[in-house]
Amino acid sequence: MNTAEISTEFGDVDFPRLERSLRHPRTLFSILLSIGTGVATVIACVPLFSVLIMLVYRGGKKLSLALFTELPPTAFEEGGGFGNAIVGTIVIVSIAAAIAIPAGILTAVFLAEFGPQSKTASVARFCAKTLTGLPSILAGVFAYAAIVLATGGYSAPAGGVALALLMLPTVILTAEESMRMVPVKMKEAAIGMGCTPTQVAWKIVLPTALPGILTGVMLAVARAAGETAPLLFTALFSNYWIFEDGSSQVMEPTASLAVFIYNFSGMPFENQIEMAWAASLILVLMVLSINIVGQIISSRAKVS
Amino acid sequence: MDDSSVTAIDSYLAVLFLGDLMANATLSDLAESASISSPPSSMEIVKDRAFRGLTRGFAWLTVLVVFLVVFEVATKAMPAISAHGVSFLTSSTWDVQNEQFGVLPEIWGTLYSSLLALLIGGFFGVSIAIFLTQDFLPHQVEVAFKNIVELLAAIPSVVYGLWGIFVVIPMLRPFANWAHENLGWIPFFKTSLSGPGMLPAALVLSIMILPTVSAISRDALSNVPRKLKEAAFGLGATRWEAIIGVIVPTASTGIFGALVLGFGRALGETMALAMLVGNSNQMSISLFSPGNTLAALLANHFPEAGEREEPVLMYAALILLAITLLVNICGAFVLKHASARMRGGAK
Amino acid sequence: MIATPKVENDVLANGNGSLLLDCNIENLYYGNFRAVRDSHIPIHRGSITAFIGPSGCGKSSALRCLNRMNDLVRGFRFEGHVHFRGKDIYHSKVDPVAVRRYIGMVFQQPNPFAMSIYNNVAFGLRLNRYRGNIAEKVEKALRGAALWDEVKDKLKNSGLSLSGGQQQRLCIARAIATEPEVLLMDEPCSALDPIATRRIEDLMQELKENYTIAIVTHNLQQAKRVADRTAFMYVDTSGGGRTGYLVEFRDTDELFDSPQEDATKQYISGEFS
Amino acid sequence: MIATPKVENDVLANGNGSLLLDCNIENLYYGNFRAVRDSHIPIHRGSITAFIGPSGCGKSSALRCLNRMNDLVRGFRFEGHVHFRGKDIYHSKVDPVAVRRYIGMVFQQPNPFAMSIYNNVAFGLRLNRYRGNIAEKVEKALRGAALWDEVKDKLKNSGLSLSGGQQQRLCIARAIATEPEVLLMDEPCSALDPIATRRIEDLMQELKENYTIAIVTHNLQQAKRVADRTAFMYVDTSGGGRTGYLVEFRDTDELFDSPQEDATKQYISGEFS
Amino acid sequence: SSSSGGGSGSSGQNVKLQGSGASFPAPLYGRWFKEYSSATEGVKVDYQAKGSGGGIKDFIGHTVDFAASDAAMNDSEIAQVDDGVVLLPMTAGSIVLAYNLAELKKPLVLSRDAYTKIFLGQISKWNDAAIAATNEGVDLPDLPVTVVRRADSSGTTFVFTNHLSAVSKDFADGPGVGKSVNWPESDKFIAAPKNDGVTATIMQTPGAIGYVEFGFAEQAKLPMATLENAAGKFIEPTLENATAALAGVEMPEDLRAWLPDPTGEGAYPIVSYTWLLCYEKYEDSAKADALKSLVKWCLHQGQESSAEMGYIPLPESVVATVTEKLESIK
Ligand SMILES: Nc1ncnc2c1ncn2[C@@H]1O[C@H](COP(=O)(O)OP(=O)(O)OP(=O)(O)O)[C@@H](O)[C@H]1O
Ligand SMILES: Nc1ncnc2c1ncn2[C@@H]1O[C@H](COP(=O)(O)OP(=O)(O)OP(=O)(O)O)[C@@H](O)[C@H]1O
Ligand SMILES: [Mg+2]
Ligand SMILES: [Mg+2]
Ligand SMILES: O=P([O-])([O-])[O-]
Repeated sequence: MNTAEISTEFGDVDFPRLERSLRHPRTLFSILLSIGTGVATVIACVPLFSVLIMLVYRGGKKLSLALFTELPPTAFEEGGGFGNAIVGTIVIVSIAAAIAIPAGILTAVFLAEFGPQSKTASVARFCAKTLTGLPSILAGVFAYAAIVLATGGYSAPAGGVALALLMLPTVILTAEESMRMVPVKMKEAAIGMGCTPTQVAWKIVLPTALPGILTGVMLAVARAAGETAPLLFTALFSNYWIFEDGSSQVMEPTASLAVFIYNFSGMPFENQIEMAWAASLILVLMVLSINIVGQIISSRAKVS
Repeated sequence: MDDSSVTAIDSYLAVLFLGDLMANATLSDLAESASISSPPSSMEIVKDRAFRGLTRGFAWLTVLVVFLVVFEVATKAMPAISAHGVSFLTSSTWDVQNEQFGVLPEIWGTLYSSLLALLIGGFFGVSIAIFLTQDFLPHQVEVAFKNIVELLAAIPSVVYGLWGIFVVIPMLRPFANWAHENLGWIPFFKTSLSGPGMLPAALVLSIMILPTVSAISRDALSNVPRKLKEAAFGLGATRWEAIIGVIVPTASTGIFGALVLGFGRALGETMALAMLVGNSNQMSISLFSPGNTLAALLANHFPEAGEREEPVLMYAALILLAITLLVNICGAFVLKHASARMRGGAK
Repeated sequence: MIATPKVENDVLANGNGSLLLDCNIENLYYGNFRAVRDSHIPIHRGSITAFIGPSGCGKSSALRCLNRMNDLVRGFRFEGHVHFRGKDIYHSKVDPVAVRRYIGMVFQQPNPFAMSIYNNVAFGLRLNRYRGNIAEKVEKALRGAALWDEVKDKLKNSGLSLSGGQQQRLCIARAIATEPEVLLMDEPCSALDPIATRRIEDLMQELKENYTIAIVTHNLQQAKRVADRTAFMYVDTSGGGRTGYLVEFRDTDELFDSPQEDATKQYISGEFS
Repeated sequence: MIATPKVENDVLANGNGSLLLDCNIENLYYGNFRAVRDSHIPIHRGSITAFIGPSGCGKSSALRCLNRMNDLVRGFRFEGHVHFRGKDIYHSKVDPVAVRRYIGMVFQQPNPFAMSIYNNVAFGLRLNRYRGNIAEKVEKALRGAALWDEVKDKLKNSGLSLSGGQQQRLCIARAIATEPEVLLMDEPCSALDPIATRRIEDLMQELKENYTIAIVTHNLQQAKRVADRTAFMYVDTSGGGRTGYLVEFRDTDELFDSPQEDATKQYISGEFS
Repeated sequence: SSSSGGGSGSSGQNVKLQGSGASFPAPLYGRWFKEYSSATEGVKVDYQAKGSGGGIKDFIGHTVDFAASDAAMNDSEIAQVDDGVVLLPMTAGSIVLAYNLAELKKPLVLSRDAYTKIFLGQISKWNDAAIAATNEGVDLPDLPVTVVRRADSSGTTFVFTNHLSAVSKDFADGPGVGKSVNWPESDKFIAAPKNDGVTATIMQTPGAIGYVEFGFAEQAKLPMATLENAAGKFIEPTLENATAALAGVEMPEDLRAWLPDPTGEGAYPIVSYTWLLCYEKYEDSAKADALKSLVKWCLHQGQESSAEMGYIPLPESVVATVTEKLESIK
């Protein structure tokens, strides 16, 4: 019968061999690759755990409420905290996010929806990609020239602008990518119902692309929260609270966890170094919690 | 810069920009009273135009920002460009006293460390992305792993720098010494590892770009239509035959984009590199030799640069931007050809 | 063998309604590829017009001209005109968005939005700022699309969680919810079973009293059953290209009973018992 | 109203070939949702078996059990057995990949790969390390799928550049290129025009001589035309769920001419003229 | 003009002084300013260690109220400040050669010849004759010498190269004096940012030697080399020996006193003053007053904590001169 003919053609015996067998090179190959990627994934997690263990081990023992309520200690001083740096980080990163996220998403909407093939888009896309390679220090230098020198002093908004510059390309590019992934047929359906391009973007594309956009935003926020170099030129640091006695000193030098870690990890004093580790741990935990919140938002959005 | 000309999608957009409300009014006159349908109200049209104008404005804002940054850097670099010219690219001294400057070792170091990082980080990043999208693990575990990897992005570079010094270098040292002694004839192991150097820098760098690469390739992979995967499986492909033959090629533009983005990040990384690369004006193929990168040079010298050094540093920054630009141009070129091939428009 | 397009003048004159949508495609290009040529298809109010023909002959392309859906395709070029109530919808001043509010569409492949079933149907109502009872309209539309019983308990579930056939019916419900003046349907039943198909066909007959419907179908029986007039398109492979064109357009009964063109005869006789 | 499954014993005994694929679905779950229950469908060598039934009754689910395609769905659980040549393909030692190598599949929605037309068809051949003349096999498969004439000049173009119908025929070509022993087709013609459909049907008749085919279709005429045996599935909505089950499975002629169950009768009488 | 003063904004009484600059005295300043701020109602002093050069840049750019530097401003820098500059030595410190040779039990003893050669890249192994000569009976390892230097431009480098250039003509003609100099090129010369970067790299690299501020080496428990001074004596880097180095220095009118090679018998050879940079005129007189009282506090109460933290307290005479100079601030 023909079956036999085909079987020989494909180098197989008459009766089907259905059993999983390692002697099949294809099966073996598949299993080896699976193990390979699994191992690669686990290996890639090793550094993370190594860093995290280092953080937990070195920073964990300092954890206490005082870290959140007290000001940074000086040399040979015991105790102390970095409450002002936590508040400062939140303020600076919020300013940066308030600039970069809307700007980035709106740009991405243009790139993905309104004029994906236009010259404007290709120029803007190209610029966004160029920005990804912008050394963080240059973002600081730019914000220094544009804001610090113009306003006459180091300030939280200057830091926010510098960080926004670093967040912007990540937000733009990931948001664009995830908006492009929205199935064309879904957009077609909306257009076919007489949606204006804006309505298509708002009602279909943005909600559908939300999880991807959030991934990008989280990456950007995480990066911004950990950046030191640009803040040294813009927000500097402060050993005092940004909000105190009911007044705010937003236009003053502002503390941030990243600069705190940078300063204190380099001091020759035990207490300071431990503080730096504790601050790193707190910073990572803060980013983690933002991440979790983002994920909850995106999974909620998906259901409704 | 007028882009209303070429494509149909643009004319589709242009109609609203040019079209007057008259046309809509006539159509609405025609509307049957029975119909629920109503033409877009003038409010909707105004909103639509305003919003599209707004997004276009923001797109230009991005361009403007880059232009301003480049302008700022270029004007500040001008004195150095006229003073040092092309020799800046080919010489390798950095002597503030005698005003002799060259960044050849830094250019080499930037490319070398970033390529190494891309090689390592790219491999692991894409592997992770595959592992986390192709149903190897239960969904919850996938999400947990994804979060763990993205957490890597949250760690400040300074911490990476410290981790590199206190954990990575001591771990590498025995291996490096062994490689140098036994395999010293291989150019990569030519020198012994003193401490900071290319390999530790590239290793830490690759971990720093890992989240970017893996998160974006993950998105690209998970967006491959399920039906394609089913088609491959239906033909009797093993999981990996489907992944390699169909899924990865379909997601390849996204993955490539992730790699370019990761490479960009690696080129511009500052603090951790300044702590780990050794900051020495060396140009060596050896993995263990200390070196320097443009970003580390900037980080180390900029905060205290005097009048003489600042323009030179800006010149170096300009070169770094140019390298990034070049990488992106190459990336765009490759992508264009690859996706054209995939769409198969022409022969 | 290749017949020239032939539009019976009396169809224009003797339609059972006034001329609502006058489609005259001289040439339709995708980039350099001419997909359709010389097809004049006038569509009358309150009628159902079917487009039949072999795969790739440009039925979908022609249909998508009628509400300017093709504007979205890069490289698309259109020569000719489409008059909706005497106005050329391809006039440069016309807003394609407004056109599509009046001329709704159901696609070949189901394409529900990534939102709940209820919101999928309510989408168009909200878009058109409908002020009445939305829930009522949603139910009506879902019933009309023969989907109500299956989804009434899970209106909050995502539209994407339905089976293929259910998804397509959801899309039909979504399109008819706003009661557009003209409804374009590109093989709306190709993913449906006969019972659901029959319900959709009945629905078309109902809608036809107030609305005008154009449908692309592969199912000649379906064309016979529902359409008042049928346009038969075919592919002209002379000259190397594969350009679709209108062979014959006339009352359905006439077309099936006494086709005038050889191509039509052959195609129809290939019909299944 | 709801009939219990009824498998005619003589079908088992009197098939025109030996029992090749014995499918017995006791329960089929997606997560907590029971999609199919109690369906025993023995498939004989060299025959064409059709699955009919209303949308959502689990035809696709049942079909996809036959080559373990459902394994890819998260939350999928299967109770029962599927014997291929007497071996249970759900046995823990069986490699689903090997199963699919013998039991090919064509899907409801065309799903060509983002590669050239040629490579789409050659994909399966390369996968099986076919050593013969690949180009020849590709041509043969494309001819078989009634697509050769349309694409012979553009084999290097992407499979995605074809129209929906052409894409589906490409997918059929891809599946038959490796000449599997059993071919599962999930509404393969729902995107095709009658001529192409007829060619595919003819092809099925040809293939049937050497291969065994199971097809899901909405088109009762199609089932009548091509299938030797037909399984009618229906949905049991008692108890709140929507569980599909096998109502009747017998020779096609018998099923259409003298259905034994009320549900079958009703469904078939809804059939179109 | 400086707007970063808190005085400009809030309720009249409150004054905020913002400073930035050298990292070398930063731990001491941090402590002083915090103690002073908490002791003084309505005044807040803040300081950010970004390096001497950075401080001078800020000072010229008027983005701070005062700055600090290990290398006093030079004339061209001073010329760029319209409001005039007052340079005030606040404390002094020593720079040590820290190394990583786990095998050694006793502190390493280095002659002038040996350590200049090390930093000129002319000694490649620890068991080199030049080192062995001053370390008799010590079993020096056959390890390569890895030199760790500052990667950033820094006052510490300035003071150290200033000393080396004073000691060795080869060094003066080669790398020379500067906040960053052209060090020999070799894969055994590694640069690290800031004092702590150098300290950490030395700690992690067997066979490494580098120059860091005394406090960093001490806190990190790194061994420090005993160095030969101008008088030919081998001096350990202790506080007394460093204090002795300051003893013989004349303070010039502008208070820019350099000590490239102190001459005293028991003087540790590498020491330096570190300066506070203030404007001559402040727009806000409250700021000027606050700054003056701050400096006075540091010169008196403050000096008590200097020694405890590893810095050299100012000699009485210098305190008097500085106090006098302080009055020129308006
Ligand atoms: N977006 C497009 N870009 C380029 N060519 C296209 C595009 N859409 C369709 N075509 C081509 O135009 C021709 C007509 O396609 P169309 O989809 O209108 O045919 P159809 O009659 O609807 O076919 P089917 O019955 O398969 O849906 C085909 O040759 C097709 O390849
Ligand atoms: N992957 C899945 N996850 C959850 N439920 C599913 C899945 N696939 C199908 N179902 C559900 O299982 C039931 C049977 O679906 P199936 O696709 O098998 O029906 P069908 O008879 O093929 O319908 P159609 O004719 O519309 O294709 C439906 O209620 C459907 O909603
Ligand atoms: Mg079509
Ligand atoms: Mg199905
Ligand atoms: O104090 P410095 O950082 O300039 O050495």
